[in-house]
Amino acid sequence: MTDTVLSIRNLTAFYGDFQALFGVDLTLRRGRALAIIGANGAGKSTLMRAITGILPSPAEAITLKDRPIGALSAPEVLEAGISMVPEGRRLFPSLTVEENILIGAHSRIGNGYWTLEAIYDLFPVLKERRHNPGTALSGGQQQMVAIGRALMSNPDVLLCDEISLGLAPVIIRDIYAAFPRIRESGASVIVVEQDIGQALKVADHVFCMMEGRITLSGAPGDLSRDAIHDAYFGVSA
Amino acid sequence: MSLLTLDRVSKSFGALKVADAVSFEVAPGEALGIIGPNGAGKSTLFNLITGNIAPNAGRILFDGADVTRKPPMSRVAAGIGRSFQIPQPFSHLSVFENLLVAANFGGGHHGPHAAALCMDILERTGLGGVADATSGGLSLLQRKRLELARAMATSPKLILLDEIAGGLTEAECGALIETITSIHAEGTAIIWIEHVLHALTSVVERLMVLNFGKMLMIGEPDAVMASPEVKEIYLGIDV
Amino acid sequence: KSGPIKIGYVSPQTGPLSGFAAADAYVIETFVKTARAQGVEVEVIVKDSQSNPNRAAEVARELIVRDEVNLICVASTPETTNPVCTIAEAEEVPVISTVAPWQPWFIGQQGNPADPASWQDFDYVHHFFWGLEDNVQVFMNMWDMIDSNKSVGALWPNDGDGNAWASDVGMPPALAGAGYTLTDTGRYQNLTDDFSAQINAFKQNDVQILTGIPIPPDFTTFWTQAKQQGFQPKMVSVAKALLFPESVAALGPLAHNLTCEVWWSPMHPFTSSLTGQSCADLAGEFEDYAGRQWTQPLGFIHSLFEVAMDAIRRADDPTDGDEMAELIGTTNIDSAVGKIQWGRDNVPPFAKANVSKTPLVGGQWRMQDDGGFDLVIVENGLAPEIALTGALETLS
Amino acid sequence: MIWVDTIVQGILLGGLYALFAAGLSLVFGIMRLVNLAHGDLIVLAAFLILTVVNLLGLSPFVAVLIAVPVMFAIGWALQTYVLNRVLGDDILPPLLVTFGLSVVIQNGLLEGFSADSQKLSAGPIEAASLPLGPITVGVMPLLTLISAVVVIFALNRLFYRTKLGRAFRATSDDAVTAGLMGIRPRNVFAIATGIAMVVATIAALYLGIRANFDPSIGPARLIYAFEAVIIGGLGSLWGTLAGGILIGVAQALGAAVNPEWQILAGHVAFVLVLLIRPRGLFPRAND
Amino acid sequence: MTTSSKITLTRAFMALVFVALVCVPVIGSRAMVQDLFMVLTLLVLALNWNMLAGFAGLVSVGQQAFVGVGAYAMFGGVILWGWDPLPAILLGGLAAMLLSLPIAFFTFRLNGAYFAIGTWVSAEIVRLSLAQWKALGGGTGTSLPKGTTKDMLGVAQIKELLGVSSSAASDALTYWLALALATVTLLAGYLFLRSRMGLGLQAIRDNVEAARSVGVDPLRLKALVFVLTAFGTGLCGALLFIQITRVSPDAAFSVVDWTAFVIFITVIGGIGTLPGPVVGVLVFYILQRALADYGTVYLIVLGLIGIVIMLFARKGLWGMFTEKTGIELLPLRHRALPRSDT
Ligand SMILES: Nc1ncnc2c1ncn2[C@@H]1O[C@H](COP(=O)(O)OP(=O)(O)OP(=O)(O)O)[C@@H](O)[C@H]1O
Ligand SMILES: Nc1ncnc2c1ncn2[C@@H]1O[C@H](COP(=O)(O)OP(=O)(O)OP(=O)(O)O)[C@@H](O)[C@H]1O
Ligand SMILES: [Mg+2]
Ligand SMILES: [Mg+2]
Repeated sequence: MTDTVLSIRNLTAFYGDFQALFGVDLTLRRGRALAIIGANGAGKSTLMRAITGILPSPAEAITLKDRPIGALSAPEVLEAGISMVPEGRRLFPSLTVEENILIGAHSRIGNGYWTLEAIYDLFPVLKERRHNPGTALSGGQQQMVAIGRALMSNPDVLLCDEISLGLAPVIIRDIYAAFPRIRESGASVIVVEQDIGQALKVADHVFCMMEGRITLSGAPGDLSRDAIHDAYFGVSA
Repeated sequence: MSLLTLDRVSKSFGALKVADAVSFEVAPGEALGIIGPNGAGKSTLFNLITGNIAPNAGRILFDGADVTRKPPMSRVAAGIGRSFQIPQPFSHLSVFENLLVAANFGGGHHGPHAAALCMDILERTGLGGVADATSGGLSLLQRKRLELARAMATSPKLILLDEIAGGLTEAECGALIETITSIHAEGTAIIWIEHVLHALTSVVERLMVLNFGKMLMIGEPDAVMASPEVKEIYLGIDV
Repeated sequence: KSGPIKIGYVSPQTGPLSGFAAADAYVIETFVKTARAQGVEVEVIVKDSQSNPNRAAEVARELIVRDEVNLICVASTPETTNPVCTIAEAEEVPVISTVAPWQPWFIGQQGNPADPASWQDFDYVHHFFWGLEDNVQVFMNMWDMIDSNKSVGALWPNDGDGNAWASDVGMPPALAGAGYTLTDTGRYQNLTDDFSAQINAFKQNDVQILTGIPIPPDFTTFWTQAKQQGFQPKMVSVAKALLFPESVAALGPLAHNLTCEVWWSPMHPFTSSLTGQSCADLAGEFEDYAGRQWTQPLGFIHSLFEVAMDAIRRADDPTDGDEMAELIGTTNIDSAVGKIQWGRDNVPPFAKANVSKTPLVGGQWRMQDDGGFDLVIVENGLAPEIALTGALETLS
Repeated sequence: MIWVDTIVQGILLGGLYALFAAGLSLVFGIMRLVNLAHGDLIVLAAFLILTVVNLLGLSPFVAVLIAVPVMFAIGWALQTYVLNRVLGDDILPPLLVTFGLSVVIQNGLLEGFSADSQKLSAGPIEAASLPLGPITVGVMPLLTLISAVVVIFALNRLFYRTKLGRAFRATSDDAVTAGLMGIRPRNVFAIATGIAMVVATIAALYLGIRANFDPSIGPARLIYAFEAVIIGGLGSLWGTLAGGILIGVAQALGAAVNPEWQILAGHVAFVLVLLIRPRGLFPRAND
Repeated sequence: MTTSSKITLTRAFMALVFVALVCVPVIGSRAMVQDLFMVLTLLVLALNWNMLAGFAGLVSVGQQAFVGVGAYAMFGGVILWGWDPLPAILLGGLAAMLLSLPIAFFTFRLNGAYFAIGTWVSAEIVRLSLAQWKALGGGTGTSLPKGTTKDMLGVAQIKELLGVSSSAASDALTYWLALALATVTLLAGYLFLRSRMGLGLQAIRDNVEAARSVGVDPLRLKALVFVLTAFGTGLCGALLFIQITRVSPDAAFSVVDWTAFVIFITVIGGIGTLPGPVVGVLVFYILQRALADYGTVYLIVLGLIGIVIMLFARKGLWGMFTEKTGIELLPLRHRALPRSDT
């Protein structure tokens, strides 16, 4: 079990009275990429929020390298080694591009593989725009900033929530082109995608969610389009 | 004469163009479906029509009047009802009260008549059993039904539905289609954004495809669905 | 005589005006002790107006309705005396009032202050203190002693005191009569942060004498700004702001040789009708008791109870409000603040039934070598019986 | 010449208001917290300086160095133990808590120091002045304005040039996402309030030297500070300075016409600016 | 016990309390009448502020503007135009309502905390302006002419009826007016919140965007509440100052007396609950009685209680009570109709 980085057991999550996750189980192994797919409102982002500590979860439900982290707050989870590219990018409008990237290393620099220079190397276009406000960039460039920002803490686990949302196919291709290097740096990755084709391309393993539950999982090659469709909508087309 | 007319309506958020000179018309009593990839600007289009956000350019006409600069309240009064993609119930009010607000203010109904109307809608949308429950505690499915019911309670001439069929079982989906069909049959015009295509195509008469804020095409559902372009950009299937 | 007599006492013991009430505890304690020793059972119910007129009205009602007091003594500023007197008059309860110039007290309680024809006198409330005309006279006497161009600048705020000073019963007519020219820029609000407008006007009109009745923080602001902006009058005579040693000390060296009105001091040659103490003894005993310097209200608050005691002694039934009110009106005693007698002719006819005037002199603050301040009496034109303790000096 | 003098005096007065407002602006900009107790905290700081002056016989300019860390600690503790608990979408709890705090501080000071007027004595410099062409300008008011500019400049440096400032801005933009970066919003807020109290202490120094103070004068000063912050635009520190100066000049001009209108003129200027620009002169783009 | 019998019981209880209160001047002492007058007027102010801040989300710290203008208009009516105080009270209410229009026009452009400051500044402007009204004494203020309250409409009749002094009769009259005002304010508040307007307000409180999308106009609704509460507050201010008999800008526009206390009352009792102000005013009264002689300590205690309530029990004492017991005295709920089918 030593190569298990992140393990989730029977995770539940609530927004007030409203239960959004019903007992999710999931295991991520070192150096792997895992994709989570599902329809709108399936609970994918909620799962990400629970992992990163934005939403409270039971202490033992989430373990990172055998350490229970369910009860930790968001900053503590980051320091433990999980960072996230949040849904909708969420750059800080008052910060420049460079500051947005630098703030990723505010309280953790991990093994130091990713530095400002390394990020500029990965996404050269950002270097030209580094003094612009983060929000003045195109959607794709903003997404690069968000990824760079998350990498700056050199996490063990990188969570990406719908990073292709609203981006043109060519840009999506550019962004996903960075993934091999990210995995090379030692980070394991979880990507959340609605774009099934994209998800199947990058991941070693796919989980499908519906209404707060995992309804299907397996290696991309083993999953038929129909099975995915069923898991997605709960009905056969 | 058309009920709703959009005339080269544009909207950007900073550098991001989410509506790019969109023009189309909806006839009274017509049902129009909208599809498009995530982030294409579908919900934004609804916000423009309802007045929750103001366009940067273009005109919106409803029922013969220019409503481009009108606030949402007066558009509701004129007959535009909507549901939100992410349900936004008045969470401290009961389900019944949620509808009552809409009937009182948006529909202009009062007294026992308003209450009776709300009860009727609750029955039709399958929420009769939870009428007195606090809406904050509803399940996702019930919240989506509440969105539909609340929009109906404003007695709209045009009702805007944003992804209300996502995540339903086959039976639930069938019931929903039945409700929407009945609304349609009463002469209410419908614009429906939906990813569950079979549900959508069983109701709408025309289908519109949106991509990067631009209207890609509009027409017969079957014809639209058959287009290879749609297959590629929307379904993500290489053809 | 019948059982314990209940006296209500109202003053601003907390809040911005609390400086006036510093001697309250001492005075009341000695009064009750002395009265008892003289065989009169009194009970004093003390209420705090919190420096708030609304609260003063409320506690007056409480004293009358709940505690059913036979007599009310009230002291210190129109903000406290007026609400209490207005209510007591309506409720027909006798009041002895002091420490507020009589014009804001009397005229301020009239429904229409602007229309003298409508003024009415009172049946139950009596006030003793000096009037604006006395203060004006004392100040002008001091100014007459120095060599100046007779150009006076005024700092009168838009509050009870300022409006009274600026009115027709206040300083302007007196100044005109005595050949002084006045620069009055208008009624500013209390707690103003900048007095450049006034300073500019004063400089422009070559003002050599400054007067006014500002609150202490405003005078500090004004006076430092005046120094900074090069306004150098020969004489500064301000009322209210320089009353208490604390506010003078707060000014530091800038307060040297400022002049003010003096209503009472240990140097006054009077004796208490209650305890037989001289003013110096009274002040000395207070300083021992409280561990702080004497203040001017001490004498007057003491005298409130002198008047009360005198009326009680004379009354058949001190609990009969009507009788007490009438008896107070016929008071004639030599008190620690001088003669107190209503109905004298040194007050205009409309007010003389309710107002008795006490003497007023002029003083100047002198900085001592140790940095402390002494109040020196430099003018006694209205009350020659009060001896001078120094000669007037001009600033700079 | 009178008009030039009036405007110059108004600008100097504006410096005082800006100094009152700078701490408020910082806290307002970072956590949308309206601190109704800010005026009373300034008065508290003034009493603290006074106590140090009296106990150790120091000049107020030295005593302030001792008061600064104490006030920082008070601000830090206040935020950590009280204010952090009430921050949120609902503006009512923080308003009411700081309102309660204002009443508590004011009356606590009354209990402790009585209502007597106090003043900090800075010696001869208080009355000193500089001739500037045709007008004379007080040294202390000039120092106040310069301090306001320096404080605002320093806060701006801190805000835009340091790691801490980056964290301030990020937290203010989006506290949840800042948490994902390892920033602890509550800590950031506590430090911000601490710094605001440091600025309040500097304001207290000048307030105490300029005029008498007593426990009850906080709110009267606070209202001008709020006006400066709001006119300047949420979170804009230079805007706050501009706002303070605008109020100061409006008051001076009003007074020059008639002292009755002095304070009214400041308030009216505030209303007029907001009628024309409801979000202030220099609003941040994303509010 | 069924819901309807519970409601009948509470209604009967409230009617009983009301009747008892009406009888106070007849059977109680004058002290009691005056104390209750204070309690009732503070209650009126608190009910109005609660409606604003608790239900309409308009956190005003400038309510003293309406108290003060009500008082000044009443004094103007009596002193300058020779009106009887009773119609002059009405004038006070109307003047406050009139004043609320420009204040709303200005402050409604500001959101959230800005709004609070805006109302405060507005009140200051009104205070400073009225301090220039020389006919009513300017900054000095003025008193009601001697005897005004004794000659008030109705005092003579009450005097005869109860066989008391004219001061006691005028106390009784103002007390009954305060009782009527408090009762009407409470009832009107209840009916308003039960009406479609109240429903709209609650919808706005939950979600403004959604409320607009079902046709609720937040601005109009809030403006309506603002103007109506200004009317109530102005009436109350006029009534209060008949009893105080003396008006000055600082007293009439006292932020501590007419807004701070009122805020504490509402917060302690339970902001955003209908019975909250009633509970709060009783607690406030008891505290004031118990601590009045300690001067500032009383204010410190009040401030601390307010802070503690906001930190640990946002819905105040009444909120805590309903949470523990589930009892709702004045339910605002709209029940669904019984289902007709099956
Ligand atoms: N802040 C919130 N408060 C209440 N409910 C929420 C909140 N955020 C999300 N939800 C609800 O939780 C459910 C799961 O939402 P989540 O955002 O996790 O879905 P998702 O799978 O990420 O969908 P999408 O593809 O739209 O991003 C949805 O029903 C949503 O309405
Ligand atoms: N208020 C806003 N400010 C900035 N950007 C916005 C705002 N609202 C929407 N967007 C952006 O506009 C784009 C279009 O959003 P919209 O919600 O209209 O998409 P959609 O077609 O409804 O997508 P989906 O199918 O996921 O619901 C997205 O990129 C979104 O991030
Ligand atoms: Mg999501
Ligand atoms: Mg959408």
